[in-house]
Amino acid sequence: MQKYSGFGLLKHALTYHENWQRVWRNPKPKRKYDVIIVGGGGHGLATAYYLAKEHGITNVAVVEKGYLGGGNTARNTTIVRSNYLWDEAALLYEHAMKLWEGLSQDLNYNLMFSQRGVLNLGHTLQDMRDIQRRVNANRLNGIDSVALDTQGVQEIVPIMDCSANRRYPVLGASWQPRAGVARHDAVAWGFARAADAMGVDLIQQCEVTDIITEDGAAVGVETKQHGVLRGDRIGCVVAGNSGVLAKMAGFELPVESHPLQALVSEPIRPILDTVVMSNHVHGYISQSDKGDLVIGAGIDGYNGYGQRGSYPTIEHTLQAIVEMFPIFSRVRMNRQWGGIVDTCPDACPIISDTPVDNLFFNCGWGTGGFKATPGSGHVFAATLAKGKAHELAKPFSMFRFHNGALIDEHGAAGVAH
Amino acid sequence: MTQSNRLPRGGRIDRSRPLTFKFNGQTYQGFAGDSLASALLANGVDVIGRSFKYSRPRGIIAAGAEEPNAVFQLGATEATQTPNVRATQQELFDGLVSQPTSGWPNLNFDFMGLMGTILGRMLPPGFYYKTFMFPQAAWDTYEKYIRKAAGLGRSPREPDVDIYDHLNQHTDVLIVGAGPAGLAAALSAARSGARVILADEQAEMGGSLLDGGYTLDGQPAAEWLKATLDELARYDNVLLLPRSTVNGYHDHNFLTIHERRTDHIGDRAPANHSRQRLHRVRAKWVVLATGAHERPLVYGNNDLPGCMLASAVSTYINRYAVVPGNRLVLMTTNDNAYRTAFDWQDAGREVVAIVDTRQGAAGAWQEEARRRGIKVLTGHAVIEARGRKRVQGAVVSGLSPDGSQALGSDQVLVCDTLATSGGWSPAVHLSCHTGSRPIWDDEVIGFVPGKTVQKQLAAGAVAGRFGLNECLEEGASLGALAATNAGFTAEPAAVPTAECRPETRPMALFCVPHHKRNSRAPKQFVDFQTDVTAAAIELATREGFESIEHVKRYTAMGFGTDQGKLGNINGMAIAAKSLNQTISETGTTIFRPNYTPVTFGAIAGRHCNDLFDPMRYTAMHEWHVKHGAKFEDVGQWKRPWYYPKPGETMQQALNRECLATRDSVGILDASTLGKIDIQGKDAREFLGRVYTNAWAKLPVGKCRYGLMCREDGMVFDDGVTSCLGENHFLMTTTTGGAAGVLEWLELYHQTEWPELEVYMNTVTDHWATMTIAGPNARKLLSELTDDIDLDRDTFKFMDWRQGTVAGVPARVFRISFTGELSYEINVQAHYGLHVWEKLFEHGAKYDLTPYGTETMHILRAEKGFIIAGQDTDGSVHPYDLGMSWAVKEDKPFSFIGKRGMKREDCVRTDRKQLVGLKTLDPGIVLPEGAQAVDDPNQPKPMKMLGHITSSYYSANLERSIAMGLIRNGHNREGDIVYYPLENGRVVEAEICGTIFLDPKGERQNV
Amino acid sequence: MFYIYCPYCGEHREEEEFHAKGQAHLARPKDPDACSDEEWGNFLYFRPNPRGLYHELWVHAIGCRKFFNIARDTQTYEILETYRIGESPKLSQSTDQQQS
Amino acid sequence: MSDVTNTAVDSTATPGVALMDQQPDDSVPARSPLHHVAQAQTGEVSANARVSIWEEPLKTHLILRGDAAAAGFREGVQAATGLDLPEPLQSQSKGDWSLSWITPDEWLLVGPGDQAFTMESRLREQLEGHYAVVNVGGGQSIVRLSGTEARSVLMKSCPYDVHDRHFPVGKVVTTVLGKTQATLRRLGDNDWEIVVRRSFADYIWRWLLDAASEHGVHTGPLLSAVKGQASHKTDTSTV
Repeated sequence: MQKYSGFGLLKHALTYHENWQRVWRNPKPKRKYDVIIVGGGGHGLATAYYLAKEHGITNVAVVEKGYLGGGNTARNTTIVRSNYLWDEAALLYEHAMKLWEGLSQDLNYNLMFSQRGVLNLGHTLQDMRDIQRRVNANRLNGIDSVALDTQGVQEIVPIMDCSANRRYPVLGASWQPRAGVARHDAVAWGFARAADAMGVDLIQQCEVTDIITEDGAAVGVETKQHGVLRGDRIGCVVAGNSGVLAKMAGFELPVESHPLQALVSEPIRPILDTVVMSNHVHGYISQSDKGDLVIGAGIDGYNGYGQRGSYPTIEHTLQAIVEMFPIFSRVRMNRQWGGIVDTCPDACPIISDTPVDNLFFNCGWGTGGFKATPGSGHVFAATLAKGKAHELAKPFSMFRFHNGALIDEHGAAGVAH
Repeated sequence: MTQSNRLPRGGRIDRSRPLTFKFNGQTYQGFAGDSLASALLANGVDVIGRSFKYSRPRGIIAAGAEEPNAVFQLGATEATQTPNVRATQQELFDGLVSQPTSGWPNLNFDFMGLMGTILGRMLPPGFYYKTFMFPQAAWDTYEKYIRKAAGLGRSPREPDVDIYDHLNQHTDVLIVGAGPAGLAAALSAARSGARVILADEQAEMGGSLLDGGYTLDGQPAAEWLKATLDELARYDNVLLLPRSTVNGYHDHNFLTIHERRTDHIGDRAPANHSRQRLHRVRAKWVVLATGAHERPLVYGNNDLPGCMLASAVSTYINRYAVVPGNRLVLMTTNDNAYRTAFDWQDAGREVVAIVDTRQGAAGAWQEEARRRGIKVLTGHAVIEARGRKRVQGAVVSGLSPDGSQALGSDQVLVCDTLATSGGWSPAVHLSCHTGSRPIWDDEVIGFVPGKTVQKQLAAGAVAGRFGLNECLEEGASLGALAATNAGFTAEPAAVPTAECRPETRPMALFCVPHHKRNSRAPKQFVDFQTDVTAAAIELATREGFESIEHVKRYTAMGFGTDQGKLGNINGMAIAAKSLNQTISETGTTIFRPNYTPVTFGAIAGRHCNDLFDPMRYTAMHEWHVKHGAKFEDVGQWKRPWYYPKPGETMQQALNRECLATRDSVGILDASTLGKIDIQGKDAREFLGRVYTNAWAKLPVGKCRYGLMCREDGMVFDDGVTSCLGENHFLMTTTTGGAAGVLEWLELYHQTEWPELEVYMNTVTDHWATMTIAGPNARKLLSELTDDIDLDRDTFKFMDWRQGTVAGVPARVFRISFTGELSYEINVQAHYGLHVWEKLFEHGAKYDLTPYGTETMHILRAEKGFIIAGQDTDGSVHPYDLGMSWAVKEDKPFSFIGKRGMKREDCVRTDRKQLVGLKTLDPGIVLPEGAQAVDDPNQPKPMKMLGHITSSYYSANLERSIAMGLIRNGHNREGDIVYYPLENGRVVEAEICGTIFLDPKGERQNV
Repeated sequence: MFYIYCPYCGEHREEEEFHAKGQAHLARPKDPDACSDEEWGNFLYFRPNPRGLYHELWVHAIGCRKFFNIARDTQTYEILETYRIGESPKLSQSTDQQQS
Repeated sequence: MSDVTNTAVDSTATPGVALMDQQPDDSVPARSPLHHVAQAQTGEVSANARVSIWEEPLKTHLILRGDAAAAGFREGVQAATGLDLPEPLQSQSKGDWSLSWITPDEWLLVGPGDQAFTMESRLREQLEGHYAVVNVGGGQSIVRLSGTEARSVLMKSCPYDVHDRHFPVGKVVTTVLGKTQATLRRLGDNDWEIVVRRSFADYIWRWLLDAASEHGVHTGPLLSAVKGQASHKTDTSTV
C-alpha cells in the first residue's frame, strides 16, 4: 500500500499527481472464499479489514451491489459517540470509540475524526432524569459523560438560545467530550483501501440475488453479475436491505426499514464547533469542516426503501433547529436526502448467528450505525472468524426477540422511533 | 461610478427609477428591474469573489440559478444578514448592501490567493485524506485552520426579525416554469376551468421570451407574452406565482414552492407581512416546463472574469441593457449560441470571432454571421483564456473532428469577454426528486426525465425540445392533457409561430482538449464554487473512484450552493471519457431537493417562538399564574410544578406544600390526566382484556386502579377506572399517555375485537379535576356540598358519588394518590375555576394549600405509588414493580401483556426490581438516575444493579426517600448498596419496601 | 408526503392526518398462552419487511380515527389500494417484482 | 339542582349508563376556554379588516356514537333531534341545532348551551341498540372565522383543501390546524365554524390571529357573518 503523508503529496505534486496508485483493485472474483461479506458499506469493509488484520483471514470477498460506502455510510450525519444507556450497548459503542481514536493512523487515511464533543439536550424534568441516569451509567462504564445545567450548556454553545422563555427551555444536557464527527466517505474508503492492501477482494457492482444453502448451511451466494461465489462463512451487512437478504435465506428478521432524512445548509463561516442533539424538540446539528450545517431529521413512521421520506419531517426538524438557534432562521437549506435505516424494536443492533448455519447477520443499527463502524466491524470479524459471537456481540443475538432479553435504547438512540 | 456597460436604451429596466446600492463597501447605481448581478456588470465590476481552494479571482458567469461565483452576503443590519445570496437572482432595491463572501483580506489582493498559487499544486482532490494524520492529536489543530477557510457567507448573530409562512395549495394542474412551454400549457389548462398554478422563479414571467430577439406571428414576443399573462390573470381558477421557485418534488405530487415575497423590496419585510412563503402544493397533475441550462465549455483558465455563458451574455444585453465587455470571442458547439454574437454586435460592440468547434459548420446562422461581417472559425476551439483579473485574450487552436485533440498552431485573439456554449442541459432536477432516474439522450446531448410513477408531464426544453415552436406546441398540448387527466375537458390552446432559423446539428463536446494533458494544462474548471478541475476528475478515476458518486464525493463536484447546475454534466462527461465509458454508462448522481436553497425560516413557517408547539392549559390556569406557580412541561400541558411564596426556595415551598397536605388539606389541579368515557355492554370485558387486573365484578359506584401493558408484558400506562354504570366506565390515564392510550384501545377494538360492543371517547378536556387531599378534606368538602353523604362508611375509599359541589353538578371520586383522605372533584370544565375558587374561599380556615406536580410526586413516593414513565421505562413488567396484586392471571381471556411477561427473560429471578431505598445518612437526597453497585471500589466498567427512579426529601418523614430498580431487589431487603455519584461521593443506601409512610393505608381510610 | 385515500372518509387526505402503524393483517394468536416464546416473539417482532408490495396498517388519526389498510410499494411509495379493516386486498403479490 | 340524586346510578332512561345533568343554575359563572381573550371581542369592525374571529357563546356539544345502518339508532336520532344522520363529511342543521359527521360511527350534535341534559335524555329515550351519547360540551368550544380572507387564513393553517369546489357550504372536516387539530364546518361563502378542544383553544386563537394579521383582523362577530348564519339556520336540506 502506497503510504500517504504530506511528503508524499509534495512528491506527487512535482509529477502533476499523475502517478498516484489506485486506492483499491478491481479484482476478478474468485470462485471460493473463506468468508464472503455481503455489503460494501462502512461496516462490511471494516469487517473485512479486521478479518484480515486481526484474524489473518484474507481470502475474503466484499460483495457490493452498488459502489463502496454508497448506502447509509454516505448519507448519515457523521456523529460519533458512545454515551448509550444500557451496559451492553454502551460497551459496544465504547469499543468502537476506542477504535476511532487512532483509526486514521491505523488505516493511514485521514478520517477527520474530530472529537469536538456532543451535547444531548434535556428540555423536561423527565429528560433531565434520563440524562442523569445515562451519565451515571456511562461514568461507571468508564465512558466520559457529564451532566450539565443550562449555564453549562450555554457556555459550550453561546449561540444557542438557552433562555427560559422558549417553549421548551434547555434545562441541561449530557456532554460527551470525546464524541464528535468524522468524514463519512473517508471511513469507507480508508477501510476499503486498507482491506484491499491485505488481499481482500472488493467486488463492486455485484448484486447478490440468492443465498445458497446446502443441508441447512449457507455455502455461497449467487450474484447477478458474477454467478455463484462460494464461501465457508457468509456475513450479511446490508443495513436497510437486511430483510431482503434474510428472505433469500428463508427467514425473517425483527427489523423494519424506514426512511431517515437529513439535510445540509449552504456553507457558512464557522459558528458551531460542537454537536448539539435534542430528542425533545427533535433535531440535531453540527457544522462540517466545509461550513455546512449538517442536520439530522426524524425517522418516518412507514417502511420505505426509497431513500427519501416525507416533507413534514423536514419541516419539524427545521422548526426545532430555528427554535434552538433563532439566529439560523435566515440560513438556507441546500440539500436534503434520505437513507434506509434498519430498525430493531429495541433500537439496538443485531450481530448474530441465524437459523442458517454459517450465515451471520450484522444489521438493525437504526440510527446508530455510523458511530459504531469500527466496533461493529471488529466484533463481527471476530464472530465470523470464530463462528460464534464475540463477547461484546453476544447480547445482540437476533434470538433475544424470542426470549425477551431486549436492550431498549430508544431514549439514547437519538431519534425517537 | 458610472454605469459604463449600460446601453443607452433597451432592456426591461426602468430608467426612471435609479437605485443606489453597495457592494464591497463601494456605492453604485443601478435601475429598477436590474438584478444585483446585472447592476454590477453595468458598473464594470469584474472581480466579485475569490475561489474557495485556489483563491483565484472570479467574475459573474451566468444570469440565473446556475451562477456559481456571484454568491454574496446581503443585509444592512445584523439581524437581516443573509448569507450566500446569488446576485443573479437578487433583484436590486434601493439601499441594498452586499459583500463578497470570499477573498480575505480583500478581493484584489489576497494572501490566500498567493498561497493558493503556491500551494495549489499540493491540493489535489482528497488531499486531506492523505495528510494531517501525524501526530494523532494534531488533527484538532489542523482542523482549526481548515475550518477557517470554510464557508461562504456568515450567519447573522441576532435572531431573525422577519416572519415566514406556509400556504397549503391544492391544484388540478401545477405548471413549473413560465417560459414559452409553461405559458402555453397554462393557457390550455386554464381555459378548461381547471385550477392552475403557474410558478416561475423569476420576477417576470416569460422565461426565454424575456431575452428579446424573438418574434411570434410577426410581432415581438413581448406582445404575446403580455396578452397571455393578461388572460391568465383574468381567470380566478389560475394562480400566478412569480418569484416562486418550485424547489422540491415529493411523493404523490406534493411540491414545495419557495416564494420570495419581499426580498425585492428591501432588507426586511413590512410589518405583518411574511418575508418568504412556502407553498405546500398537492397537484393532481404536474407539467414540468423548467427549461434547460446552458453548458459552458471547459477550457484552460475558464474561470477568469470575463468568461461567461453565451446565453447569459444575451440575457444581460437584452433584458438588462448591459453589455459586459467590449470585445467578444464566442466559442460554441451549436448554432443557437450565434445569437449572442449577433446581440453583442447589435449592442454596438465588437465581435472578435465566433469559434465554432464543428468542422465545416454551415447553414443559416453562419450565413447570417458572414452577412454581419463576423469572423467564424469552424473546427476550432478556445483551449485557454489569458489574462490576470480579466480575460485579455483567447488562445485558439484547431480541433480534431471528434473533439479529442487540439491540432495545429495557436492564435491568440485579443478580447475581454469569452462566451461559450456547449449546448443545453435539460433542467431535469425536479423529475429526479422522487427517485426517477434521468436518461441520457444522444440526440439531445443531455439527460431527459426518466420513467416515473408521479402524475407528471414534461414540456419543452426540459424534455429536450429546444426550438421555440416545439416548446409552444408541446406546452399547449401537454397543458391540455394535464387538465384532461385531472378530469376537465381541455383543448390545446392555439399558439403563435416563431420565425426561427433552421439549426444544424450541434456537437457533443464538453472539455476542450489542450495541447498539454489535462493534468498539466492550465486549470480547466468544471465546478467553480468547489474548485473542481478536469484534472481532478481524471485523478479521481485514476485512483479508482470509478462510480460517478465516488467521483462526486472525492472531488466535491456538485456540492456547491449551485448544486452543479453549471458543471455536473461536463464533469460526468469528463469522468466517462476518463473511464472509457459512455455518459449513459457512467450515469448521473442523484438530484435532491432543493432545486435552489430555501431559507430555514420559510421551511419552519409560523411554527416558531410562541407558536412552536401548542401549550395546553387547564380551566384553572389563570389562577395558577396569578398565584405564582412555576410550571412544568408535561407533554404539551403546562402543569403547576410548585407554588413558591415570596422568598421561598423550591425545597421550602415543597416542604410547606407536603406538610400542609398531610397536616390539613392540599389541592392539586389534576385536570390534565387523560379521561376516556367508555360505554357499551362489552365495556367490562374490554377492560379485562386491556388491563392486567380483574374488572368483571367491579360494582357500579366503585373505582379501581389498573395497569396497562404492551404485548411484551411491559407496563406502559396506569390509572384509575371507575364504574359509572353497568355499561359505563370512566378511565383515567397518565397526562402524557392519554392520546396514546386511546389510540391503543381503538387499535384493539377496531382490528382485533370489533365484535365487542363498546364506544370510547375522550373527555379529558370536558372535566376539570381538582384533588383535595389531607385530613381536613372531608370537612372542607362538606362545606360545599349538601347532597353527597360524605360519611366514611357510606362514601368509602374507592367509591365515587354524584352530587353538587359549590353549586355545580360534580362527580366526586374518593381515590387517593397521596395516601391521604382524598376526593377528586370533577365538574364540567367551564365551571372548574368557580369551584376551585369556592374551595379556596372555604378552605382558608384549613390553610388549603395548592400543590403542584413536584409535591404530588413526593407524596405518592412516600406511599410507594409508581409513576408510569418515571419508575417504569418500557422494560419493567408488573412483577418487577412488585405489583403482582394488580395482575389477575386466571382471567378467561389472555389479557394484553400476559404472554409477554412469561417469556424466558421475563421470568428470570434476578431482574431489576423496584424497591425502596433509604440513604444511611437521612439528609442526603440521592439524585434520580444515580446507579447502584455492590462494590464501589470495583474497576470500571462496574457491574451496575439499577438506577434511582424517584428520590425526594420528605418533610413529613424528615428524611430522604427513594425508589429505584435493583437487580433481584425483591430478595435483598435490608442489604446496603452503594451509589457512586458524579462528584466522587459514594452514598450508601439500604434496600427497603417502597411504602415509607402509613404502610397499612389508614390515612386514606379515615 | 403521501396523499392517502381514506376508505372511510371517501377522499384523499394529507399524510399529516395519518399515522403508520406497521404491518397489516397481523392477527393476535387466538391462544397466546399456548404459544412458545419463539411463536410469541415472531408475532411481536419478526417481519418480512419487503422491498416492493407491502400491506400496512394506518390510522386516520387526525380525521375519522379509523384504522385501515394500505397496499403500497415500499420502493416507489406508490399506493396501490386502500381498504377497510376486515376487507381483503385485491393485490397480494407484487406486480412489479422489485428485488434488492 | 333538584334532579341530582345522591346515588351513582340514577338513570332510568338508559340502564347501565350514568346520565348526569352537569349544568349548574345561572348564578354560577361559566368560563369559556377563550374567556381570557373575550374582552378583546367587540362588535366594532375596522374598515380594513378582512377577517373576523370570535368565540361563540358556550353550546351544548353531544357526541353520538352508533351504527348509521341500524334503524334503532338512525330513527332515534331523527326523533330526538329532528335531524337526519348526515352522510360522511356532511352536516345537517335546523333551528339552533346542527349535526355533523365526525367518523363513520360518530356525530357531533351542537345546540343551545343549556340543552345538554334535556337533549341527552331525549336521545337516550329514543335510541335503541348499541350506541353511546357523551356530553363533551365542557371540553370544546366554537371559534368562528369569517371575512373575505377567511379562506386564506385556513390555507395557512390546514393542509386540507378548502377551495369552494372541494369544501362547499355544509361540509365538515376534521383536520390538522397548526400543530393541533380542529373540526371545520363551512357555514357560508366566507363563514366558517371551527370546533376546538378546550385545552388547545388559546393556541388556536393565537395561531388564527397571527395567520390573519396580514389581512387586517377583527376579533368579534362581523355583521355579514351573523347574517350569513341567520340564513343558514333555515337551511335544513342536505348540503
